[in-house]
Amino acid sequence: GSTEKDTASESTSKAGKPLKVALLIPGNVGDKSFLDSAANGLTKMKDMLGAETKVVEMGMDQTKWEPTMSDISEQNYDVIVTGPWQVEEVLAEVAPRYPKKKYILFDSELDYASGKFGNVASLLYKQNEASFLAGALAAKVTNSDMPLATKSNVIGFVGGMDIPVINDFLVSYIQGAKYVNPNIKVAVSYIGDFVDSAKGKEMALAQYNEKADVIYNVASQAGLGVLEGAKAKKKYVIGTDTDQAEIFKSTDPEKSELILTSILKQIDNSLLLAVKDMDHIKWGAAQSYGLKEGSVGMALNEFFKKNVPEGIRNELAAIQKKIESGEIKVDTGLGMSTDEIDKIKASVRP
Amino acid sequence: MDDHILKLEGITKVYPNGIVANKDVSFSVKVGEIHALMGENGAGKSTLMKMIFGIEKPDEGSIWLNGSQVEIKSPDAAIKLGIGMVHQHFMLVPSLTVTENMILGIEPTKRGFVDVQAAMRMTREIAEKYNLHVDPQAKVADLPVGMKQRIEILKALLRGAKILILDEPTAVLTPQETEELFKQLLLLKENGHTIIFISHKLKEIKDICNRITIMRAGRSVGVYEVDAVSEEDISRLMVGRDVVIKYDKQKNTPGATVLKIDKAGYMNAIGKQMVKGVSFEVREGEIVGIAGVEGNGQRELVDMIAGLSGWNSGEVLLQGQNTKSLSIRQIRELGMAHIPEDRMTFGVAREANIQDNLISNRVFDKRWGSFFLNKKRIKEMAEKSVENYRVKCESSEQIVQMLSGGNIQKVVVARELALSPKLLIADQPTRGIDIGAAEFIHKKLIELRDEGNAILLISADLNEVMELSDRLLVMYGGEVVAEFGEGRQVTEKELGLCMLGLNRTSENIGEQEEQVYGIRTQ
Amino acid sequence: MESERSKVLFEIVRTVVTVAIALLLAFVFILIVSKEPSKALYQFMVGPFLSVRNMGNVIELSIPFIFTGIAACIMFQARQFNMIGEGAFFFGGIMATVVALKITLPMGIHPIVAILMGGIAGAVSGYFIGYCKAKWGANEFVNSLMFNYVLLYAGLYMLINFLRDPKKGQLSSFLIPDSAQLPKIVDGTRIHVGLFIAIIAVILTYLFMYKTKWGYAIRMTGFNAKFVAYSGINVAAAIVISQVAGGFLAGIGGATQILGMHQRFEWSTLTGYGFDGIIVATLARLNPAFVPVAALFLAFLRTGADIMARNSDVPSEVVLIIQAIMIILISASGFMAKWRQRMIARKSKHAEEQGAIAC
Amino acid sequence: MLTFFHLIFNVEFGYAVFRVTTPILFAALAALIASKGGVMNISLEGTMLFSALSGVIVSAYTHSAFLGVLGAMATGILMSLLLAYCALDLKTDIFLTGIALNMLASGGTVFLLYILTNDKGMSGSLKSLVVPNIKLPLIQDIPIIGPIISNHNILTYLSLISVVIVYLLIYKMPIGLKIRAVGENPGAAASVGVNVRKIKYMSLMLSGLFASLGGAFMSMGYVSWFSRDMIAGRGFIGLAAEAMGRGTPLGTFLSSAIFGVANAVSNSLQAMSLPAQFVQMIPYATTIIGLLLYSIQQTNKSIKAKNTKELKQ
Ligand SMILES: Nc1ncnc2c1ncn2[C@@H]1O[C@H](COP(=O)(O)OP(=O)(O)OP(=O)(O)O)[C@@H](O)[C@H]1O
Ligand SMILES: Nc1ncnc2c1ncn2[C@@H]1O[C@H](COP(=O)(O)OP(=O)(O)OP(=O)(O)O)[C@@H](O)[C@H]1O
Ligand SMILES: [Mg+2]
Ligand SMILES: [Mg+2]
Repeated sequence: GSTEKDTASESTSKAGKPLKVALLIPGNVGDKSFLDSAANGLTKMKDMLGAETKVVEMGMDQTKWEPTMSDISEQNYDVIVTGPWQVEEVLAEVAPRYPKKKYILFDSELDYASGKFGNVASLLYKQNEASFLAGALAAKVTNSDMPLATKSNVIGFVGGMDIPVINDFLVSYIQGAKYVNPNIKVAVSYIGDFVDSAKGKEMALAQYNEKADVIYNVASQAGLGVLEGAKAKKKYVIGTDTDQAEIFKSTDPEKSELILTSILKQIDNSLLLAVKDMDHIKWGAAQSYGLKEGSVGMALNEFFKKNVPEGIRNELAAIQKKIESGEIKVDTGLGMSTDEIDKIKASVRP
Repeated sequence: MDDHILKLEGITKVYPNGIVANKDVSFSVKVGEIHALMGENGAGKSTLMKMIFGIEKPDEGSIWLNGSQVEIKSPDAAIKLGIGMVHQHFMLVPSLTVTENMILGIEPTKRGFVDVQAAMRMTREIAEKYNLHVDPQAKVADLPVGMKQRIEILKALLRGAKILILDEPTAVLTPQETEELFKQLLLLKENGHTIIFISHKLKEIKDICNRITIMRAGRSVGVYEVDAVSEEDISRLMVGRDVVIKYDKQKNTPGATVLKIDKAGYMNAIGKQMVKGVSFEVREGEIVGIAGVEGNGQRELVDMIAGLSGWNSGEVLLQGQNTKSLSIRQIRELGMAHIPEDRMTFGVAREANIQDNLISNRVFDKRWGSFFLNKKRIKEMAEKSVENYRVKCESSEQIVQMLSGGNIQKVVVARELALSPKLLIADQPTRGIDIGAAEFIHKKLIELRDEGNAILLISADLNEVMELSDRLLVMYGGEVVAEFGEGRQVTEKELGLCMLGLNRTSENIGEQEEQVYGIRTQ
Repeated sequence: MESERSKVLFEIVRTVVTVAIALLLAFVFILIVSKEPSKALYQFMVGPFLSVRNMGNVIELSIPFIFTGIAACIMFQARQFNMIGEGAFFFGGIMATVVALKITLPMGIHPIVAILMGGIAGAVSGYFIGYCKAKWGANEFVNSLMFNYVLLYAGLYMLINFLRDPKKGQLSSFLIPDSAQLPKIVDGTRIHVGLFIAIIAVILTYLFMYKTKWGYAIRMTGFNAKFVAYSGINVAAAIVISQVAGGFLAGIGGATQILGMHQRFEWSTLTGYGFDGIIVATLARLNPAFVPVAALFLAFLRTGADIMARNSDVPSEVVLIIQAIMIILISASGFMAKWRQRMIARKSKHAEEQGAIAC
Repeated sequence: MLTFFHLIFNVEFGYAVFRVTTPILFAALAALIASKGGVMNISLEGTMLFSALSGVIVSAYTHSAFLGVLGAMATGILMSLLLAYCALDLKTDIFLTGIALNMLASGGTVFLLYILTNDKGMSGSLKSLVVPNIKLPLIQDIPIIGPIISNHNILTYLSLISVVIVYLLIYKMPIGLKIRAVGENPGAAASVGVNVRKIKYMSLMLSGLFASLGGAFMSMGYVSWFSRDMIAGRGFIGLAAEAMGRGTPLGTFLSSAIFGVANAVSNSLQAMSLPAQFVQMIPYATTIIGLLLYSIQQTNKSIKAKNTKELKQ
């Protein structure tokens, strides 16, 4: 009985009724990472736009995503937000079936050239650009005079799993590090999943024992264990996706002090802007958000300012400018073959 | 009030599968008597006892103890009321030691820990007191059934029951042990204990019991003074017809050798030589009996022949073929069949139905289908067996667990005799079987022999071996220490002495197996 | 003895009562967490029937449950706590993907070969566990639990190095060609030919377990292995056969799931269907014939729960809690046992009296 | 280039083994007690998860790590009571109930967390406490050994002591005798007046107790917060360790330690140029190999005892 509701909502939402937005995520909220960030975007819509929002956790089983998306599409939502890459094929199947609905796909895109997806808009984030900065920062810090740096010239990377999106972070991280120091060594470990934070801690400890001065964690919840390892070893760490120093600021400030910065994809803000500006964004096309647009970047929080020496901060700012201007071209791990990635890893192995 | 210490009135018990095991049974025992309970297999004896001991609950009726009505909810409650029970099937924990089994539930402690020394002492003392010897440190799993039975009896005695229920305690005891037990029971009786005694052996009942209650098909047929009824009366009351105890057994004419054991030896896991260079033969058309006190190597010998274990010296030849490298299936295909002493461990799959249990030793025979099982044929076969062996059951699809002890034994025997085996190893074949059915099985064994098959009979029931054997061997300490001709010619006394190792007919019987037939003890 | 009919009748009555109680409990729970409890419960219980697509979801979901369910039945009937279903399902999916992507075959044959390949992969896994148990007594529970991870990481290695589509952000294989996909059979749903395969597998498994000699050997081994050995049946063979068959079925299940429900291989962890299979098998009392019913029940619970989670304010975690309650209660065989005993006693006695009068 | 030996033979590695082993050892001991009582306690995973959460919550609200651990223990016992009630009184299949309880824990912890913190992922906003590490006097000064075995979490030491406690409990105390009897032959135990139901309840409660300590270690020792599904299979690994240890406390301890070492190796070895998947496979493959070697050796031994006849059954 959802068809009548459909037509009803089409007219009423324009007539001042609150906007209805649904967010469909492949997995569950609570990852302290981009899914949470997207969910936070909806909270912002509710607070700032007075929208009626609903977050639907579609779970890990891919076969359930299609029915969920179809089901939600048949209800009276004005906009359906979903992402990232995992859902793109499901959306490609569902979106054309409901041409009157609007879909915002974050962190992924469809084959817009086909002309079938006029009701979908993509938001793309150049996470690799920000990750490049993380690499540059880490490489600088190890050879700096910062109190916990040993000049070992080794930095670390702890990823959740050996999968493309994680390797996208890795490739640009290494590129950034090599950019400031071609001889830098990067230890790379994968936890094997995104939940085992105890194992994340072990991975971090193993890398710190191998002289890594800074570790970049890209493992959502499991990555929180890396922070724990940093605290145990009194070493530096870089977070991702949410401002991880902020999480522990009140409960565990000692840990926050060690988190140099976090690499952020501001999915929340970009979603808010996109929904607010629905009439102005490009439908049937992708909009890219990089450093320049301010949608990805480092968390320039109090700890960053306090702990990272001004010299390094300035250098990073300069690098950022070069990326924004296109002077530095940042590689992406997406689309790279397994061999290519292995080669990059081998080139910096301690 | 009367002098009845325990009284059951109008007891009806229906098992969850709908079987009415007891129907309006009234039963009572007096203080200081030994009260026999007899009845055919499946008559409902064990069930009735289980209700007294709180294992089962009656659906109707009441239990009175010392004149007041009681509800016995659990064995714990029964024990607290001064009731002890020795169960028909062992209630032992195999991986624990004898001592641990003995003291389970009444552990002596010292500073919160089990006082092992005290426990061993208790075990040793009670064993000595009742002259039932056990090794306190042995693991129960390694013990033969006779030893397990002793532990069961001691367990009940140790808990100091005023009313002691013994459900077929003598089924696997040797005559000497039985005699010893009886002495103790009489002593207990004199001390004011009350004993309920279940047995299928009329002689035993006559020996020690005061009164007898006879059950038939779930009902009580009556209570009698033991002295006032003859053995024939009892069997007639139980079975409903006369039972012949003597068999019409013709002299045999043995043929070719079927089984040849040549200096076979077996060493157990802890390095003890359990069988020491035993040699003998079993030929077509003869029943060779093996008598001996449990634990003298009979079990190991049987396991070797049946393929359940290997051996470390000598040879076992079946139909002229060395069985060492053969699988059990291959050995069975040579014509071996085996009634195992421990029916619950080897003899049946309790949770399977009668049909499934009857087919196991020949399931791969093409008769029952090539890949698919021919269910119809199996059912016919099973129904015939149930009828022939008078297995008391609802149908051949009944789960074996729900049969009474004797009826389970009948299923095993029916299966093993079905193929007219060239060699039958019959280890305690009538254990727990009522006289009517035992008679039937004995006849079957003789029939089998007369058809020219070989039978190796092992039994703790001396009457049985003496009655049936054409030749009789006695095992002691892992060796064959004596060999007699026809079992009927031997006296129980002679046999007893040999079994205890006090008398041997041949020093090196292993070396001279060729010429030993017919040797008699002096 | 009580008749089959009254037994079945009792089971039905008991099931209805337990479901009612489970629902009541679920409702109480929903009442606590939801502002719109009746709507939530409605979505939960009725949601799966509200559209063809939803009903389709239930059936689609039951297919993998059926496969891992019958797999668990066979393995558990031999009383082997073999958890290989989980790994075999995953690896069956991988091997099917290999066939689908690396071998070119005509339309009708391609999926058959792919599925068989998945089955063989599962069977080999089952064989490994079964053989180690039968030959050396290596604990099958530990071995299979560990081997699942070996299969997972071996599968991921293959995926990453040979099958991966580098153009995708997530870890997934190339698109499975149309020739290898299992066709859908009901419009408006994703119900695919795998359903027929599942039904055939159930029938064959049932026949195997209850009508064949090796099925007999496996069941008896589960009851009493010593008895089976003593009877001259090869226990080791029975154990190995049951584990191979279980692995094979789980492998087919994984293959079918990938070819029927996915466009590409996209699992990066174990799927959980192996454990679901154990739930299904236990609910079905290890009888393959009841597996489809149990599988549908579990699929119904899951689908209803999903529908409730997305259409009401009940958080998706609560749904797990409610599922757990339902599963526990439905399997509660002690429930109403006393009442039943009284009923049986009365009836048997009655019958006996009638019989006595008739005589 | 890092070498294998360089990675393995160092003090940090030895230290890590203890830490990695702790939760597995607790789980394995929990599995041991339950299995002595005749139950494969598949719900350990869920029990640990719930305990991990309640340790965090209680310590955050009471500002006491000690009370936090007590809270975790109470939760563990409660979980096993639930399991026991379902299995023993409602007569559910205990295996199935265990699986269901794991589901319940997986959903229930997140739900509870959400109610308390409005966060579905982790408890970062709760100021929970951790159980401290302690330095062992004297021992800590011994070179190499000191740094390896000193300065561990109290719960790590407790896990080692628990091996002895469990041994005494099972083999030296009346309750242990009853548990073993009930686990092996409940009918026999009942026939001598042992209350089978009560003993099963107790063995499961003890099992829950040890599991809960493993859970508490995860959230109050290993890391300092609770996060969704953070036990990540350690309960199951514990079950495996117990089964591999053939039901003895020492065996269980040794096989837990093997798991610990294998995991620590795997964690360290990532730094070498092997495919991640193979390195991640190490703990599991090691276990299988260890299990097989042990089983094969046992079989050979028993074939010898069985008078050279290889049982073809
Ligand atoms: N657990 C059970 N469930 C169902 N029926 C049972 C059960 N135990 C016994 N029966 C049935 O109850 C009847 C009485 O059995 P019971 O064991 O009391 O006989 P019994 O007199 O002790 O026989 P036996 O001399 O063979 O030991 C039998 O028909 C048997 O099949
Ligand atoms: N139908 C039955 N068949 C066999 N044994 C039974 C049966 N009913 C009860 N028992 C036995 O009686 C004992 C007590 O059973 P149950 O738990 O039903 O007692 P209750 O007193 O009614 O309940 P509660 O223990 O909760 O007070 C158990 O040991 C059980 O084995
Ligand atoms: Mg009986
Ligand atoms: Mg009770």
